[in-house]
Amino acid sequence: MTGVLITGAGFWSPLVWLAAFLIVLAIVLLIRSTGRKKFRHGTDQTAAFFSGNEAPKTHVKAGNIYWGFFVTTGRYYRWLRRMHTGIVNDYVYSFVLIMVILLAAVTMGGLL
Amino acid sequence: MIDLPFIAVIVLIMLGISAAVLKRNMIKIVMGVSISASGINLLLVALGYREGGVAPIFTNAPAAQMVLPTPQALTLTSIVIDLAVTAMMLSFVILMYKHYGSTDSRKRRLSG
Amino acid sequence: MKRKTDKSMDDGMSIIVKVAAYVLAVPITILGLYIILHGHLTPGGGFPGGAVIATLTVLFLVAAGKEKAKALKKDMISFAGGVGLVMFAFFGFIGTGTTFFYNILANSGSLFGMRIPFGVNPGYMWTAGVIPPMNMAVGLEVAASLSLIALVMFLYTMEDER
Amino acid sequence: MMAFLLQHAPALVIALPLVAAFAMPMLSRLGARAVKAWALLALLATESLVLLLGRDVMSGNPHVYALGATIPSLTTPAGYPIRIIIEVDAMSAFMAMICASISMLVCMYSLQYVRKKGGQDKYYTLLLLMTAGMMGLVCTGDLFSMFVFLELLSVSSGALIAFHARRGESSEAAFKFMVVSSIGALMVLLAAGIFYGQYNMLNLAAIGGMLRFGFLDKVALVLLVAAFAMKCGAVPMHMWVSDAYGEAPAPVSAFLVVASQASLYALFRVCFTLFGVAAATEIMGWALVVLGMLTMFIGVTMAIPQKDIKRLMSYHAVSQTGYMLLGVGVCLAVLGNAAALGSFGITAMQGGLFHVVNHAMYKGLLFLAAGAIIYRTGTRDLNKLGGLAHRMPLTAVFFLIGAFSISGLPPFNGFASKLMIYESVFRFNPLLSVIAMLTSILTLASFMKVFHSAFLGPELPEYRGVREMPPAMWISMGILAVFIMLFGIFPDLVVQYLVGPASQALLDRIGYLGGVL
Repeated sequence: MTGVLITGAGFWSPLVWLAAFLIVLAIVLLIRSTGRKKFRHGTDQTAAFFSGNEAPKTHVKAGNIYWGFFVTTGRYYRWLRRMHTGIVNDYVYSFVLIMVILLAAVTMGGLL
Repeated sequence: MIDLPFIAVIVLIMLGISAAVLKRNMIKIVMGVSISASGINLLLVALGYREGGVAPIFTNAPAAQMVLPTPQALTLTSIVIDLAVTAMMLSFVILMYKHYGSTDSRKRRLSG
Repeated sequence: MKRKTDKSMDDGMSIIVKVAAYVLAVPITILGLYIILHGHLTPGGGFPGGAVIATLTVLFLVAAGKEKAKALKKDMISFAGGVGLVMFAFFGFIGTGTTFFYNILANSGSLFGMRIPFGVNPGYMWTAGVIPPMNMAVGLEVAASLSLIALVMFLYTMEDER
Repeated sequence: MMAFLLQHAPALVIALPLVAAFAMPMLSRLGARAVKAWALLALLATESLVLLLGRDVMSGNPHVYALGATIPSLTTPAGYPIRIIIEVDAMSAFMAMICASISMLVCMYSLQYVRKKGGQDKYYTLLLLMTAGMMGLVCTGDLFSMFVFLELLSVSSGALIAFHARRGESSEAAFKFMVVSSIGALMVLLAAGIFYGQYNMLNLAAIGGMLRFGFLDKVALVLLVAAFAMKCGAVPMHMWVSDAYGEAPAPVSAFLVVASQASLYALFRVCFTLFGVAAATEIMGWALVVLGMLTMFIGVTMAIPQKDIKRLMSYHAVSQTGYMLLGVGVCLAVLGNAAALGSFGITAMQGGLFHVVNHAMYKGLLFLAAGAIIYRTGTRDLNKLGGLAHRMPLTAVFFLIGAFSISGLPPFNGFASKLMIYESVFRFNPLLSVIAMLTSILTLASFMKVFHSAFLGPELPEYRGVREMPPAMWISMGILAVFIMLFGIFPDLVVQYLVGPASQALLDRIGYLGGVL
């Protein structure tokens, strides 16, 4: 059947997905259109709620996003930073290391 | 005695790679890569040797079995490529020296 | 990284070195051309011969100094390299009637197309088909490119010290 | 004429970009316009030749071409293969099509992106040389030519990474790239030497036919696998990737992604065709799977905290390579087991190969979008960006398409290939599948960070004068976006006509050997 990709355990049909997406979209638009009457631009309805104060027009910078994630995974990231030194000697060293590990695996694997 | 070139090959390659791993001076790293390349060129030339064979030069050649000139062709190609690579790396070292004022591989700006 | 100006290199080295370099220029050129032209007969060919000719540029740069080196036109050298490469590719393409890189001139009796008599021979120049022209093209290209590399690196490092 | 072109296409697809690059120093005297027209024309011609060749090869008709022989198919005039032999089977054609298409789009994008005075001819020369190197790497049937083209690729991409040489960082990245890639290429040459010493052959098919798999062959296998895994950026040999992709000009980064895919092709070719079942495939397959898992996870976790937009994307390029290694590694691990191979091995490989083409497209689109941001704002620091969607809505849309695709959201193409990998790998080992899904989630999280910090938010005063990108840039990005959508909506056709033959060709070791011998 066209439009169906067999993916090992199941199948994936983008056309069916698109049809479902469009139906859901239509329902959403239908529901949205019923509420349009009460909506007015430029009033408090469109403003962000900020404890009753004027919402500040700021932008969260990239460095502050996912702050909590980095706090919880701090130890992992310190380990990663130690690994990524940026020194060219370490690059060559890791290449040699992988070569040695693979060689050990392949030759020992033959013996087992 | 036939193994002597191959021992030299292994020594040269190890020497070159250990220079690339251990030396902090970037010019010495380039030298290490060049030494490794020379080791591999030596391997290719050594592989081309056949006992009792004649060098594959047609001019003034005695009427005997000639060796196949493939390893020599490979060596020449590899020398040419090595020259290009060395020239490239040295010009990058020159540029980095101009910007950073040092040829130390640990003085880097890209890391993490 | 600013260094003290070293004016002594601007005009090159002493007159003795200059004269020696100019005298050496002739045998170096001849050796290079010999290696290129006999590439199909003796070990050598386009790359070694071109490299020998490129040492001429290096010799000139060292002997004559920075001011004279500026007279060498980078554009012209790179143009010559391009000519060499296109010539090489052309000799590859003319065989395409049969296969790419087919040696169309060999044993044809025309230019470089002499048949080689079997056995011990003193080395016949007009043999080997498209290989000698390809050697010449490669020789031109390598001489030009290596000269360009040496020239650019020389000028760049000299600039650095100003 | 058509038949003539088709017959000589395997040699011409390599020779055409090479000759175009050779002629560039002469053409540069005619000015920048001539240089650009010539480069685009050469790449268009290459692309059409590759498509012509690919259509023929995909219909089950592999091409073998011996350079300099009296007839192109005369590979063994004396009973053993001599001369440089180019062998294009469906896998090679698949990769060649990806390389040619992306190179053409990158060239089109560069027409307006690259503004450096006096460097135009050099830029396009190097771009053409890179294309030639890639074409040679994926089409050759000879271990030594593989080394030569790998070095051609490394040298030209090294020069392109350092194209903006007035920044010290780009020279540094190029230096690191050159050191590691030349050592990797030397290991390939060493392996070629080991094979030549044992079998007196350099042809892949001939070596594959005579393979005894003694100790030296194992050493050669390890050298080749380590070198090509390093060139495609497998963790822990991936550090050069973030430097090189991050510092190169944006179109070059998009092209370097394809260069890594070409190395990946070489890795697969070595594992499946050169060694096949004879090798310790279970161990090698597990090695690839473990490398793939590490690559996936460490790549994506390193990407999240990055503040440089291109460095972030280059860590994602590392992470996505892990999916391909995983899919194909699973297939390699079950290669000796016919039942497992039939039930999920082939699907895993198809997923991996499908991901190759998808990755080349969406990663290209993302890098080009990053290039558009850098082109207009002049900064690549995410902390300084913000509110660009007000001024560059088209870039924002293209970026979102790429971001959704790389995170595997339906109905984009990344979802189809990732689904194939998840479901087939789940039957091999469920844990691997779970980690792969986690990686996808983290990818989405990190791209939402980029989208939020670069495009959303109030308009910043310093970017008030920013305009939408020029036409050549959005046309090339638009083509990529359209193909991403099409591949997402019709994944079954892609798998049937492109990926399926390629995976069949990779598994059909006897067919590859028989093409030459």
